[in-house]
Amino acid sequence: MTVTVPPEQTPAKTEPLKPKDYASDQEVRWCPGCGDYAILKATQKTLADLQAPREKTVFISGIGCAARLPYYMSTYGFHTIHGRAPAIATGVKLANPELDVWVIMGDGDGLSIGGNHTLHALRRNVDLQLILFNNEIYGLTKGQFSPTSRPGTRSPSSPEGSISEPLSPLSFALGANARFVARAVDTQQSDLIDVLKRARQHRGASFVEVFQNCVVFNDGVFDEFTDKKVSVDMQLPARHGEPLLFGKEKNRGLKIADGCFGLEVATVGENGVALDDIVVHDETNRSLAMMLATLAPPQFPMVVGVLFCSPSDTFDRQVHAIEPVASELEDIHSLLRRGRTWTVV
Amino acid sequence: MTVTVPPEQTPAKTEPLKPKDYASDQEVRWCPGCGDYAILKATQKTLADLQAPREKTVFISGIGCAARLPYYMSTYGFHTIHGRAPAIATGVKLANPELDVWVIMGDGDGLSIGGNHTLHALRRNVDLQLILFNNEIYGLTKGQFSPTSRPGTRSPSSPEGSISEPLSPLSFALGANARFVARAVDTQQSDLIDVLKRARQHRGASFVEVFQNCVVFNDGVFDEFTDKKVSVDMQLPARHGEPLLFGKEKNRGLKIADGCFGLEVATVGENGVALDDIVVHDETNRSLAMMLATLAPPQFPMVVGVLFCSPSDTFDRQVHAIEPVASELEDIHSLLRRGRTWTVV
Amino acid sequence: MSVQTPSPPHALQREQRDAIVIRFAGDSGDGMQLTGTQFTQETALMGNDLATFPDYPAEIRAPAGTTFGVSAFQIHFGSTDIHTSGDELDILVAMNPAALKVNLGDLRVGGIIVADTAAFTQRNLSKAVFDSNPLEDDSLAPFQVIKLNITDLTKNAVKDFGLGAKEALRSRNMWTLGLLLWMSGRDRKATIEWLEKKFARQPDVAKANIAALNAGHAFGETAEMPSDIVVGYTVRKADVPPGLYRTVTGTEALAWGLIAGCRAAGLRMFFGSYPITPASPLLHVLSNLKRQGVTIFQAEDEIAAACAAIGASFAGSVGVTSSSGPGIALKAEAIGLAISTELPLVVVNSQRAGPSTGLPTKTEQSDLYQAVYGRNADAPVPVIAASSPTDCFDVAIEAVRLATTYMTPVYLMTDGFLANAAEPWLIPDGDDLPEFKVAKTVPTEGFHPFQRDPDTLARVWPLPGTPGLEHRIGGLEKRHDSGNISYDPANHQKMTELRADKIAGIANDIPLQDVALGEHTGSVAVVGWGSTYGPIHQAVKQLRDGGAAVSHIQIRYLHPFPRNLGELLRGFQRVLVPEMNTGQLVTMLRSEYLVPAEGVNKIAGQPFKVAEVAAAIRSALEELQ
Amino acid sequence: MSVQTPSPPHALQREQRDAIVIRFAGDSGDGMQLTGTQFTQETALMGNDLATFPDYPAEIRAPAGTTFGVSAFQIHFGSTDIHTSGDELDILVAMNPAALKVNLGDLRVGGIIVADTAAFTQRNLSKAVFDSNPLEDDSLAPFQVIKLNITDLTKNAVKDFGLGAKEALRSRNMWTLGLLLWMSGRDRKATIEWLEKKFARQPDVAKANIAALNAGHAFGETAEMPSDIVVGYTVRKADVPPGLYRTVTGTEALAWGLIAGCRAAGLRMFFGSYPITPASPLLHVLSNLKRQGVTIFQAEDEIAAACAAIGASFAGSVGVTSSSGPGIALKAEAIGLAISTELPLVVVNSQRAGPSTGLPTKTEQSDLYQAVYGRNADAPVPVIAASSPTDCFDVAIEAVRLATTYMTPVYLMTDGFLANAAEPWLIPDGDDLPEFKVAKTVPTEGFHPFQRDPDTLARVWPLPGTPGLEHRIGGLEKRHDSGNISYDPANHQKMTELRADKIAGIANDIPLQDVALGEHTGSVAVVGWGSTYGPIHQAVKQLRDGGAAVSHIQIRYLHPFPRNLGELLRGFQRVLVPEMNTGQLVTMLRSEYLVPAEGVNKIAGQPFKVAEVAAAIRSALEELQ
Ligand SMILES: Cc1ncc(C[n+]2csc(CCOP(=O)(O)OP(=O)(O)O)c2C)c(N)n1
Ligand SMILES: Cc1ncc(C[n+]2csc(CCOP(=O)(O)OP(=O)(O)O)c2C)c(N)n1
Ligand code: SF4
Ligand code: SF4
Ligand SMILES: [Mg+2]
Ligand SMILES: [Mg+2]
Repeated sequence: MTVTVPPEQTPAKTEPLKPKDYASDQEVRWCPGCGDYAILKATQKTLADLQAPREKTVFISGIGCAARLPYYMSTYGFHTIHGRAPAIATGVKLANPELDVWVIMGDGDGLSIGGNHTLHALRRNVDLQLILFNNEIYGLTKGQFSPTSRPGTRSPSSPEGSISEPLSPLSFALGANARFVARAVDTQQSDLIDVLKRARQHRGASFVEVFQNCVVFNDGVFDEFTDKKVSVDMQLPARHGEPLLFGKEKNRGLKIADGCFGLEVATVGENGVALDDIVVHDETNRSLAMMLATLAPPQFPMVVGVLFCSPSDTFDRQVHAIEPVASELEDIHSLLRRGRTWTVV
Repeated sequence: MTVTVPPEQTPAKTEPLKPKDYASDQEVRWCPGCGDYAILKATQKTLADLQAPREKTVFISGIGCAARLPYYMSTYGFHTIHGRAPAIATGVKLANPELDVWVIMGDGDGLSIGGNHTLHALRRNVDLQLILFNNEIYGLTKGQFSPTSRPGTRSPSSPEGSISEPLSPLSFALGANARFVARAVDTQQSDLIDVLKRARQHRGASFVEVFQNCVVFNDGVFDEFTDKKVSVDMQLPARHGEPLLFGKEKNRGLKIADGCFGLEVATVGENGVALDDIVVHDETNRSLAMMLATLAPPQFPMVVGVLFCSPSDTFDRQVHAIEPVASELEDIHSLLRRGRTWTVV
Repeated sequence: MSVQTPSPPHALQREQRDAIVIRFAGDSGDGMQLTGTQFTQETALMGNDLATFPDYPAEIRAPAGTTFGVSAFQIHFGSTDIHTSGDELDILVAMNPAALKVNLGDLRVGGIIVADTAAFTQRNLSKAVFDSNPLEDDSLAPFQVIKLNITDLTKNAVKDFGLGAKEALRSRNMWTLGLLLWMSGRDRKATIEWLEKKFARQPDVAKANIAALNAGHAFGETAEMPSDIVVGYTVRKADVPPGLYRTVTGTEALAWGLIAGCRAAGLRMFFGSYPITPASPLLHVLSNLKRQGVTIFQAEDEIAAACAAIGASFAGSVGVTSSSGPGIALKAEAIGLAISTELPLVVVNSQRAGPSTGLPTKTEQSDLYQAVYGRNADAPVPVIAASSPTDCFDVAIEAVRLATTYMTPVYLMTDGFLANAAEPWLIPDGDDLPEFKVAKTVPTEGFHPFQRDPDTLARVWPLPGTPGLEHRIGGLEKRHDSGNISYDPANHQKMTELRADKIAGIANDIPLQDVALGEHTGSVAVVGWGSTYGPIHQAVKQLRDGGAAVSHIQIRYLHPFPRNLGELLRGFQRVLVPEMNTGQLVTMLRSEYLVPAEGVNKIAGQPFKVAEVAAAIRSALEELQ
Repeated sequence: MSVQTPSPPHALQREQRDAIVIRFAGDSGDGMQLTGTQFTQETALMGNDLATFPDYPAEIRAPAGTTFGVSAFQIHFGSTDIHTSGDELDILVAMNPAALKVNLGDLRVGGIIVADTAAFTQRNLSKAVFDSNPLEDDSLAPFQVIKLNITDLTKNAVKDFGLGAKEALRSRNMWTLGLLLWMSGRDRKATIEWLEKKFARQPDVAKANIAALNAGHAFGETAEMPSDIVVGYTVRKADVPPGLYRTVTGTEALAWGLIAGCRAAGLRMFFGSYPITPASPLLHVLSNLKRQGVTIFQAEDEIAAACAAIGASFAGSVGVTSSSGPGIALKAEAIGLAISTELPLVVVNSQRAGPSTGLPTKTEQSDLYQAVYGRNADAPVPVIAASSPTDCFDVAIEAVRLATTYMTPVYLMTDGFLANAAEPWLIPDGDDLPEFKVAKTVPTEGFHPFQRDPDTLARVWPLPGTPGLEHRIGGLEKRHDSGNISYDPANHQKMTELRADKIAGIANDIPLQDVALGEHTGSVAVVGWGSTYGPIHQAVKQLRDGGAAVSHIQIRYLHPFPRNLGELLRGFQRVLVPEMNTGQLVTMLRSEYLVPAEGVNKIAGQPFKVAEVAAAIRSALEELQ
């Protein structure tokens, strides 16, 4: 077993695979209207667009509503235990680097109980797509607040409102030395699909936060920037090499706040702000990504798309670089005879 | 039990406590020459300088060489299990907010097995001092590589050199939304003591990385910037409000690299660089702190001191804000009679 | 004692019954749990004894109309003691075809089906995999079917309140409740008050629901009901001890018991938990009792929840942590620390069906091994179990007593059934509750943290914050006479034995094992623990009524066992141990007493039926002939 | 067979002995482990049978001269079978007062002490809490004391190599080794070669050490030794089967066994671990065998280590995870997933003294309960144990066979003693090793992932990457006939029973229980498991030589037990079960067979002494009179 062969290189099917060919025969069991449906749809479309071989694609999940996704895919899948998907996926990838491994996690799954495994999968840069379905709530267990819930979230376990600052999934990922960090919205299919494709193309750990609406326990938490009426004004789609502009007229953007290390929203053409003053997105700049990750409504638009992408050698490739192929293995007979021995006659 | 009473307000001892008064009667059992001795000394000096009441001071640790420290203090102490000290300390602090709680962790203890608990203690902003003894190795278990080991570290479990990028403890802490982040060197006593004092004064979670030399399994890993001969040139002591200068002549400093979000080393007076071009340290600026945290030799000096400090309300205070004092508790008799009841005659 | 039925205007003959079992079944969205809970309220207020069993799907909201989306609530009430939620149904309410499909098997022959004809559409029928409409073909012949277009009847009832079609339909369950309340001769005041309170902010919704409720009731009242079948029942008041009552679920009783226990110990409670089915309800109930001296900490995971509770115990609170099997597994290492450092800790396990994720919403008793044996090294702890929803209160107090008196973790075993099941509770008087104030440790000459009480062998509990008691503890072995780290072989032997003796000694501080029903000797002892209490008790009663020498022994103290248990068991020719697992208590009894105890095992994620236990006893008795 | 001693130049009478026990004891810094290992090499090469027991402190480098800093290495070698490292010492080498203090208790009366007088300074004496110098007062009267200024003798020997004083002193252990090799008539070639290799880059250091070694040897040779005591021994070759031998520690044998097992299964091995004493050595040994088809993953914690191994098994490797008690506790939930999804997994537990952190470097057998019972829900797994360092090889192969044949996690129990102890091993021929190639699952009509082999009941193992076998598995209960999620009660019962039957069925695929020594019936059966093998075997041999009807039964398969075990045990009047815990196997035997097995328990972090086991058997026999 040696270097990763990109799945694409396997003999292409005569009939191109359609999105529905990536759907399993199992009945989808999320609440009507759940954002998970949209993400499932986008995932199947992504694989179809890339003609990903089903037999080489694996979805690994923990436990939660989000974690049900693998059952609905016609690929290989493993619905594991709460919080451990990144660790299990690491084992899958190391055991067979030819597999294309996706990790599906909820915010509780991936950042609460599973925070440490997410952290180290990112740090090691294992070639996985880690997709975080962030609904800022524990859905499957009926609505308790999660580490991404806003302060004051009323829930069965916080009737007077939750305490403590939420974790920013992207800041966390960048702090963990992640090499690919992106964001998308469940219902914005084409953007979501673009991000998922970029994540898959990226060799190494790619971390994607998807804002997912839980209609039952946290309905509308993201409306501030996902509501059709406001989304253009409250979302900033980051594109590498292009100025960080947003808004209906694409005339508002981010400029460096004078004096300090920080960004501010400015309108091009207003009080002396020129297009050149707007920061041009450089997805290879970690510091910029860290700043963009922390921006949030109402003062700032939510930055979506690929915030950071700067590939480096992957853990799985390096691990296997020092391992010989099966044929070269020393046979056990001689192995046992290594070192000092003596004969009794 | 309500708001935290700063320990200082307890009746002061007539005789001021000396550093040795904070030492327990237990024989210290680290390897001769271990950096842990210096940190222990600094810790006892810090408490003496602050006249911290021993009965209100608690040291909680996990397992490891570093984690032995509580046994050597004459305060309260709990040597717990590997990686869980931040979680146990959270329980101690919530149960009795009047206690001044210190958490002692090794890099394996606090960032490998304990990464998730460190993450969430920082995120919640529990009023703890989390001190990470970073020797970039697993000391107690005889020298395996740790999550902070440099790539290529040869150890019993990585005879051909370790793989994968190390975690930067400070980037991790900042990504976890920490409100106080600082760095010091084991043998630089006065700097270390200053940092420990700042950490204790800070209300909320304070995270301190101490570079600690493991003479047995990782001797000299920090020499590049801790060796007496080079330290002035390879360390940059960050001081709030002062320009980020370093070097024997204090004439080298950090300026914003033009074009991109980044810093570069410049020499004041050379090719047109003025003192004003040098970035002034603002410890309340998270973005700046994130950049400073990632700088490392050889290209950059190691930034030490308080990189970030921006207090916010603590978890423990908020938790207790909604809890009445014992005297106000509803008695159990009436409590059981709340809601709908009926009488059978 | 007079019959409690509001006598109907016209003479309709109602069948007098000792007990009735009703199951409300419908879609997750149909509000069956609410309906059942309200029916329970009214029934309790009527003075009947009762037991309930809510049974809902694992999916948050499974697609409408599917069989796996069916949510059900069963209630068994009567004038005699009620110990189970009932084997067979007298009345099945089926709000849609799927509900009928899933639950019909439990309806007794001749039982009543109340079905909403409007829901039996082609679409729903095929979703429930019916080839033809059971309301039309003769497949329901063995039963009495009341076909009503509840949907239209409800729409009519609420039309004046200007609700949207969708909202109007939400009142279907209240119409149905009204009808069933009438059928079983219950009042509906409590429900009306509850609706007014619940929808205080939406008066129209409140009015609509009340109208639906009344309409359903009136529908029966005005005898628009099929005359060919018995549709009315009366059930006498149960003959229960006088006093103030309320209904409680096991979770509520457990929460109050923990608080009562901490009050008895004179300490604050620290509750560290992480959500998991079916343990979450305890977290929820306690979260609403924050102001009662409880600090609630929803941790990042189960390990942190247990560790924080241990830290809190170190600091002087009563640390409590709660989860179900998979989460308890994660706590094992931390619990070992509490055992080694001898700190109090209450570990509540709401058991569910496994292994692994298993059937999260289904009940099981399969974590007994884990509680008694599931840790590394020699790490004994007391294990106690609750037998009924109300018993949870007493067991919780006892868990706190043992933890604080013996400075040890205590496992409190409950399960998914007890957590959600409800029954009436004679509320104890505050003054009758136990007291076991924890003595403050004060500085003394030669103090060290492992000084022990010679009787209990419990170590002292010196609290951080106290001048003069500064000390260090940890998970390494410590000298018995100083608490300092010690690698001395003999000391390790001594400490291991001390820890074992301390727990074994608890047997002298708990009641002798009693017999729940029957004599102290006989042909067959049926030994139970936990929520199997009800079915075992009923089954034994049945057989004893038939003259068999059978006794019911219910064990609360699973480790250590009561001193007299072995002797007691040897008094019977056979020992049967019904458990909702493959046989765990039975293993412990056999090794402890070398008695040939035999398992009766059900691992279906559901409580035993009385009939199942009775059958097992009967065959055991026959073999004895 | 000729005596192997290089005959000394002058006629010095050497005492002929069947076996000798030597313990090298000194400061952690004195290199006693190296000294012992080299002595072991030379002894093995002499053709003696042997057993060793390294015993080092928990601290990495405890302060010099302290009692808790003493590091010791014991070797027992002889011309007869050697099964233990020996109860009593014939020779104690004490490099300093602390070493004498800690180890003197184990020296037989009349035994020899070799002490370095230079180390018996006032400072060291007080550190070891001696009021007066034992070498000068008469406290050592019962022994033969050889007082030598080894420090000066070494300095002299190495003075020509221009080493610093500190470095020169480092050779003290080699001087001592040279002397002891001479005293026991061993060769020193191997050590010289080893030194040359080890210090290839520092020729002076190599030369100095060799000079010291030779000087020590010469010192004895030239009879500068006290003439009043016997100082020389000869020990005949052991009469062992012919063949190629090497010495192995339990850890090495285990590592090779795992690799051999995976080769036999025709699969790669994935080893996921997290460092912990005393399990780390396995991680270290395997890390040096990466090129042998082993993927090594040092995870962030034990949970991730187990999970990664499970993921690797899902992908077609043999997942192996290794730890000791506290770490194994953390893996329990993940192991439940492997049980539920029926994936192979080998779980190696190198047991240590607990509870909690306990005594990390000391041995114990107290994790048997955890292995057999320590998971939530009904989650049975096979559990097997190694009895000696060389047995680790066979047991490891068997663990892989069971895991891959039955698609289940398997617990392999070893302990801190076995992990570090060494003995000679007759290296098996590669062709004699077992073969159990795993059959490839191929697409078939109606394929589903829970199709089972009718005989083993093992499910198929369809590998990701194979077109046509795409499937999903998980921890929720699944339909027995499709593998799809199922909440059906009857199905859960069926699946729970299937999982139990599959593991129980393994009893038909393992050897019947044999008797290690003695008849199949008699007065007393002494039943052991794991590393108690040696002392039990020796003790039983002693008593049988005395004519007692005692037999030794050593159980490798702890769950399920061999089919004939119950019957075998019933053939004895009494069953004694010596365990290094408070009694765990004994509990299992009692519940399984209702035999009144009795525990003999030592929880001191140290192996049983033969005498301790013998004494227990003797009193059992007497009570039978
Ligand atoms: C060890 C363990 N702890 C807790 C649970 C209960 N549990 C299942 S899912 C979940 C969290 C669900 O929230 P999230 O991860 O955000 O996923 P979502 O349902 O919101 O998609 C929890 C606490 C479990 N199954 N296992
Ligand atoms: C649950 C558990 N896993 C593993 C260990 C073994 N262990 C003890 S300390 C340690 C790591 C030590 O490294 P670090 O945390 O960096 O502390 P240091 O010794 O370097 O100060 C490990 C792996 C343990 N005691 N418990
Ligand atoms: S509970 Fe929320 S997240 Fe879960 S399925 Fe329903 S809507 Fe989706
Ligand atoms: S091993 Fe390293 S860290 Fe541990 S005590 Fe020795 S020198 Fe210090
Ligand atoms: Mg969520
Ligand atoms: Mg370290």
